[in-house]
Amino acid sequence: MLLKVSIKNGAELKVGDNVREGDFLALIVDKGHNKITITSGVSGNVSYINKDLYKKFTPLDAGASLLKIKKQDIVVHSTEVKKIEDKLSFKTVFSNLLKSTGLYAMISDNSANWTEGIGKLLMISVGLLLIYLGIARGFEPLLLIPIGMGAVLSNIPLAFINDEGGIIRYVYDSGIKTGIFPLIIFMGVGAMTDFGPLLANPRTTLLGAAAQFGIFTTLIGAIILTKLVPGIDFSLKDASSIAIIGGADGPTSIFLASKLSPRLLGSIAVAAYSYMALVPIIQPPIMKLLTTEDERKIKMKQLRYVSHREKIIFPIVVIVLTALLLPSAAPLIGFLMFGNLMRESLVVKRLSDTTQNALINIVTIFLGLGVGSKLSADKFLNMETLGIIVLGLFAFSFGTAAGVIMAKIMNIFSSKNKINPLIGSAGVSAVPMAARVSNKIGLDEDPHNFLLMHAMGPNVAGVIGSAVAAGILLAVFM
Amino acid sequence: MLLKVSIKNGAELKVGDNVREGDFLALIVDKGHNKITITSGVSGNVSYINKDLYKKFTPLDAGASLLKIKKQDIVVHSTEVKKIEDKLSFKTVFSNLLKSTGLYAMISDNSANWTEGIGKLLMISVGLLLIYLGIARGFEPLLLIPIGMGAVLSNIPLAFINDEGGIIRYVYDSGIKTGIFPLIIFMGVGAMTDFGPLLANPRTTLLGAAAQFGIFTTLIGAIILTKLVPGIDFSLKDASSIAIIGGADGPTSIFLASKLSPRLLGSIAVAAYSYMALVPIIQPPIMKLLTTEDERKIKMKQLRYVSHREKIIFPIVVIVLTALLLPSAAPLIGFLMFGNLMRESLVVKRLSDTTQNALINIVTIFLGLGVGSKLSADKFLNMETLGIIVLGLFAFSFGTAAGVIMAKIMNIFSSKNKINPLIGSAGVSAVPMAARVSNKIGLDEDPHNFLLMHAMGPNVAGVIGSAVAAGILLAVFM
Amino acid sequence: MLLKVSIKNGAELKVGDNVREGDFLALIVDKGHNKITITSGVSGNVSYINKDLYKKFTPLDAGASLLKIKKQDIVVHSTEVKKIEDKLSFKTVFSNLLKSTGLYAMISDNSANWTEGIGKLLMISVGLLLIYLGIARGFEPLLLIPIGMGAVLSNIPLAFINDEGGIIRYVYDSGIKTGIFPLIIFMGVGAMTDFGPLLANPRTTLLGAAAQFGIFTTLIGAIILTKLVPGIDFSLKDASSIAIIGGADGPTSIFLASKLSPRLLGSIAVAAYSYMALVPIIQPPIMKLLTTEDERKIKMKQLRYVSHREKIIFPIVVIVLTALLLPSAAPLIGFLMFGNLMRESLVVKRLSDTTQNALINIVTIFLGLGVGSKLSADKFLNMETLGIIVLGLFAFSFGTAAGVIMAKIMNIFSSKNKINPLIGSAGVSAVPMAARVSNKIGLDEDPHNFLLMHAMGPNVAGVIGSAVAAGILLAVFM
Amino acid sequence: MIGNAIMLMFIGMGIVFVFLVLLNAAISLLEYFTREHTRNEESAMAEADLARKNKKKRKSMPASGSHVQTAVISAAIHAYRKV
Amino acid sequence: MIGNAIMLMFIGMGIVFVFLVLLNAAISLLEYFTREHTRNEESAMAEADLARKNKKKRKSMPASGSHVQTAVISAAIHAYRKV
Amino acid sequence: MIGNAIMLMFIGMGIVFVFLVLLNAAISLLEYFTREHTRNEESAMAEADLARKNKKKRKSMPASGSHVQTAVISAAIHAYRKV
Ligand code: NA
Ligand code: NA
Ligand code: NA
Repeated sequence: MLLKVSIKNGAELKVGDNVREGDFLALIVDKGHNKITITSGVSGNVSYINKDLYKKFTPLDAGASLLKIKKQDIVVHSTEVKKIEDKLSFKTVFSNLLKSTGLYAMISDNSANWTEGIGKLLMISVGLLLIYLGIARGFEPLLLIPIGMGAVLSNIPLAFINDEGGIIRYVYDSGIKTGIFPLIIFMGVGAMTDFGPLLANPRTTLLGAAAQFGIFTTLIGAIILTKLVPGIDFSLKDASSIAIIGGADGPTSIFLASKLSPRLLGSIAVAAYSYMALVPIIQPPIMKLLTTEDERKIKMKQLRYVSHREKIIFPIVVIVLTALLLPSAAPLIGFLMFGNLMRESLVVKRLSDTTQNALINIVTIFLGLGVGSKLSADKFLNMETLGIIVLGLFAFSFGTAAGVIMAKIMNIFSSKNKINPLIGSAGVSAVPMAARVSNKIGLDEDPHNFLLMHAMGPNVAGVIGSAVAAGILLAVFM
Repeated sequence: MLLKVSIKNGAELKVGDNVREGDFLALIVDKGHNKITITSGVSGNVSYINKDLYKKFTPLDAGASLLKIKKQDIVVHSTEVKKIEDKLSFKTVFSNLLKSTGLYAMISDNSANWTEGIGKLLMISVGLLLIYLGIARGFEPLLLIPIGMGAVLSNIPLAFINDEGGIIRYVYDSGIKTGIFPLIIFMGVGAMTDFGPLLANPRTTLLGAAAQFGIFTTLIGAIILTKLVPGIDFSLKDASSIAIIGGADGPTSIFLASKLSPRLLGSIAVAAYSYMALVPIIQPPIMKLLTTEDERKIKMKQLRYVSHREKIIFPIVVIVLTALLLPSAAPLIGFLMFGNLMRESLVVKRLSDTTQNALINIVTIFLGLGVGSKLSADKFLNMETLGIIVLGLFAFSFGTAAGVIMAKIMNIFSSKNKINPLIGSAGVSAVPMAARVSNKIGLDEDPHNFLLMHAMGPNVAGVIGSAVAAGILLAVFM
Repeated sequence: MLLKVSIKNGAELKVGDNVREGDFLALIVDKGHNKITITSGVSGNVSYINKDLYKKFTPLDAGASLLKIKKQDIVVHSTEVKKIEDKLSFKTVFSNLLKSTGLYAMISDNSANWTEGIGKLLMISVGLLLIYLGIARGFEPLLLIPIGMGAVLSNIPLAFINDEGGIIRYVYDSGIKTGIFPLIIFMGVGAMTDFGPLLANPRTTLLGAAAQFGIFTTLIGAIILTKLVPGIDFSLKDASSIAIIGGADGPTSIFLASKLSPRLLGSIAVAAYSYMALVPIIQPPIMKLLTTEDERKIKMKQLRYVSHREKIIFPIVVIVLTALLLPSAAPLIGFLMFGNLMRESLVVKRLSDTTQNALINIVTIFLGLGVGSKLSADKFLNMETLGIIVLGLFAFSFGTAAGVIMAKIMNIFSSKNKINPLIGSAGVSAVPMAARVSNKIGLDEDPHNFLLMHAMGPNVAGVIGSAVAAGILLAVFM
Repeated sequence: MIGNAIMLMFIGMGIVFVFLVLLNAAISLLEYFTREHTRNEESAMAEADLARKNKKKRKSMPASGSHVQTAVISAAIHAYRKV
Repeated sequence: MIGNAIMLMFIGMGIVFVFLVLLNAAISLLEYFTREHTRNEESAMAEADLARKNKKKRKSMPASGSHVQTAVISAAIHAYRKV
Repeated sequence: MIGNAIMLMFIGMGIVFVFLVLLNAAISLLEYFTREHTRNEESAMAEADLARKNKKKRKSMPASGSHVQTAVISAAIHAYRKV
């Protein structure tokens, strides 16, 4: 089964070492770049090691015996620190230090596996590029700076920041693998979001629904790419994770990818946040192409007053609806609405404030670092990432178009209270960027036509819509 | 031993699957609604599964063989994602989605076990009721809103928010089971509390002691209920956890219950916070009944000035006393006093501020969610919860009465510096609500008699008193 | 092997109890005060216990059989709470309570092992001393108060705050053993540090380098002490951890000690922070001794303007340099520079603010508690701690001297743009205390010569310098 | 697999629409049942707003013979006389 | 079991009282030993308070011939005349 | 072991110096390559500073016959006439 794989990172065991059940023994990489972790099934003593095989980058034959462990029923583990009594010679120390430079590691490991050598250098550059985009170009800096830094730090050779015991690995395992961080972010987003515009004009939920079309067409696109392009091999789960980029919602994308396709998490998160930052560039041409000047000038009637009571009951209604119809979306929508309830209830201001500030900020930093740690050369520098980037663009474009077209369809059926189709594009979420784009294009046509608040309706409906879409995909595949 | 129990949640294993020691195999519920988790004692390969028995809601006979595991000494675990290559038929997907609606799950599971069906619906309603009480009635909203939301989210069928791997389960396991969250809350409470009024009038410690009488009488009450009422079966540990409700101190109640009776944690926390919110309704009639008009008009002499030095040394003194006499109360009192020391030392203002704000707020949110997750139908919708609610009321009433009577007794022995017995009721803690009640009743009799600062003395003494009581109960039962 | 050791804390098992693999069985202390934890190597049933041996403080002979466990392949664990049905007699309860007082435990345990009796009392006093120094003497109160409180709480007998399941143990295991807390603190320090003065006068990096001389001379000193003083037995790893005190950088010291010498962590952290607080007392005499009045009056030319762009690129440059040359320093320097990048990028103000406030404050509290938990009598009350205190003083003095002398050497080679040697001492880090000391001594000579900003250059270079030194030591020993 | 993907699109978009249409309906019901309350709240808010604005006006434009104005005037006079 | 519960009540309330009576005593001792310091601190605080109040007064009534005072005086005169 | 410690000192201090000398060089390069930008930013900052100061000056020193005083006076006169 493990034909011709290579040990990547020997556990550095010696004969006589104690091993507990569950202890790490070796990490093996097969040809498909899948990592296979070998752990001990017993507790005991290492009684034999095959020194020829048990070292880095050595190909293994099927059936090879790596090591033997003698089972013991009582495991003794002492905190006594073994002292290095043997003399360190100057030459040894200097050569060890030389070998512990990043430069040396990159060059020497590169000969065995380019993803461990030049690949790391390239990924550090990718990280720096993300930081540059965040700072100099203003691309979602709150996420792209931590993600970029996570990529840089995780790819430093011999720093082990993203290895067992490294801080970013802890962060990833405890916050992202478990889905905790995206949910807390969603709680913070809920606490920062005013659903009033949606409540004032509930018809705009339909725009938020239509814009999810981008998600499902992209799913088809991903499968087509798999068929057509060699080097791209997306399963249906992968395709679903990629497709959710079209939801234009970072935490939802990360949550879904961490459940369905952890290996693609890095590329997907980077694509999602990059395209969210590019909304002002991607959407306008599509919006103009699909609307006439008259349509873009439609003035919508002022939004009605929404009472506090409605705003308080609304999150409860959404949660109940989710519980009845789509429980798999309940974590995402539940935490979003919990945050919103804290906000609107007005009686837990201190909780709401902390959720909107300290809590979401702390989690954002670590979410970014953790996501960045998935940007490794073997997972990122391949055709699939290219595919994801192309598909992401499609996802956004289709979602935008679907939202605009939906608004036009709705106008056919209602003669009064026409909807300005420019607010349809805001249904992709990307709060509040997409709503601002709608507003700006509207002002370009008519400087007195402020669409911002009208566009916030589909915008926040889009957040719910993509969480619903994520719930559906989870329900199908989990 | 496991006669006629039913598998509630099969682990969905297939023959050939890898199993590690400690992996979850099945969850079985016995007639007493105790959940029995079956985990593997070995690592290896599933070699046989009894398909007739190994499925949901199937009664098991004693001695039945569920599955066999072939032990392996090296366990291989690959991250390779298995692809779903088999076609999903429209009918299958649609039926799967239908089965994954909450509505369907409630109805179908209800036939097997009402606590999994209608029970969940009822518990969601209980959660919504708590949220309503928090928002509309102002019942301790900082806790009841998160608790209510925790109950709602945890009881959504098929959302698995409170199951292994779900966020609220993580929160409960890491924050409440370990006792960390209540202790951090206590640290925050310490940082927010001014013990000055107690230092200015140390005699009021006696009132804080007397009010703990409610705790111990309730303990007796719980045992009596066990004898008299069928369906109520409290052990001494349970009774102790319930009795601490009379301490009128949320974190202390949660801390103790999480150690002694986790199964009752939900009901106890809900009862504790609800009655704390009801202090202004429960206490006044008792206070008026036990005092004469003249007593209620007693004016107390102004509190002396308390120096910073005293305030700084006080927390140290309390910790040393606890260390010498009652170490089991040291976690609670230690963290309370640590928070207070940070506050009073004046040299670590930034730590004190964060403890009082970001930290306590973050922990409050997650404490609430975690506590709410214990509100499940099988644990909450029974006679015992009813018993707890009745007993909680008793606990508060007895504590209030004992505090007032103690003040009257103290007045017998001291002719000058009489104590207004109205401040005795503040000894139950419920800071600062109980002190405000004392003040209000005092003002009702004499609009110039401000008792607030005088009542703060027994009020904060009550916090220490109930932590001491909790320590005693821990020392007896742990 | 385990000749004449004693069981310190029996797991209180009975015949028939279930045991899972990995469960705690006993804690044994050998003569070297090393704690040896014995855990079960199998899952099963306890079938035999040697009651003569399996109790507290009983000497064990090699080969003694403590208990036997019958292996079971399926482990059943029920949440059913076993009820205490047997009557509690008044006498038993009272005697149990008496035995659960701290006073009793100290006295009774003292006879078996003084570190468990009077030792705990002494360590509580040490904790109180640290708190006193923090509050009354202003010695780094942000750290010394939590550390002192950690020492107090951890040494309360029978409170189990620092034992398996205790809150401070959780804190230590999850935050300090993993290295997470020091790194987050470093991130916060980075977000609070302005590297502008270093960028304006990059030559001062040399001063930051020279001051690390204190570290490496102290390393030699520690080894000499080992040779000369009986009762002191530092390995090279220990010596390295002690030496880093000379880096005058708390988080770096804690990070290194937690990796190389956890047993000395408490003493090292306390020494590091104490001496950092003593910088204004230790440094001036050395600085005056090594400089002439003329040198102390040297006026340095005003620092040039540093652009935002430089400040943004600087952290990236430092990270890249670290990645290429010294990856083992990458966690420390990476997080320091990540914090600084968030600060200087100006586009993630909310993340930077939270990092500088809520996050660093929360982590500081728990870091302190966790460090304090390492202040146990058996690890602290010995010659080694005394040695560490002496060595720490040496480390600071040598570092100060080396910085000053380096400045004088640099002045030999550059005729214009002379450096005032007083800023050399700031190279030990201890930001910003050391820079303030330079400024003060300068003002003493010439009231118009403000050296503060000039001294900030070597000061922040010293932070990088000691992180580099820590990285070197990690690279050699890990 | 493309067949599966297309099917997923239809089912997925269907459910998204069903969910959000139901949400639309729920919001409308919510509006309907809180209509009375909303009207009251709105008018109360409007009144409060008006009251606040008036108060502010009074504060910033104390033109109606208050003592502040008096002080300003007399100060001015005093300054005049000084000249 | 009721016997156990009653016993727990006596022991429990006993210890609670012992603990809090000792705390009472400890606080009294604390007061006694810091008496001197407290007195000093209190008087220092009182003085500081007084100083602050005076300063404030002075600020709000800058009696040293400033233009604000002038304004106040003239306002007073004006008010007089009005009478 | 002392031999090891001495060796560690030489190697350690050597690497510390190499690292920080390289950092020195890197910073100098950084300064060199951003020289133009720094100059521009500095002058832009100086101008902005100047503008801000002027604005402040105007605000805080209206004593020199500025329009604020004028307004007060004229308001007073106006009020007088009204009387
Ligand atoms: Na969306
Ligand atoms: Na209480
Ligand atoms: Na340093």
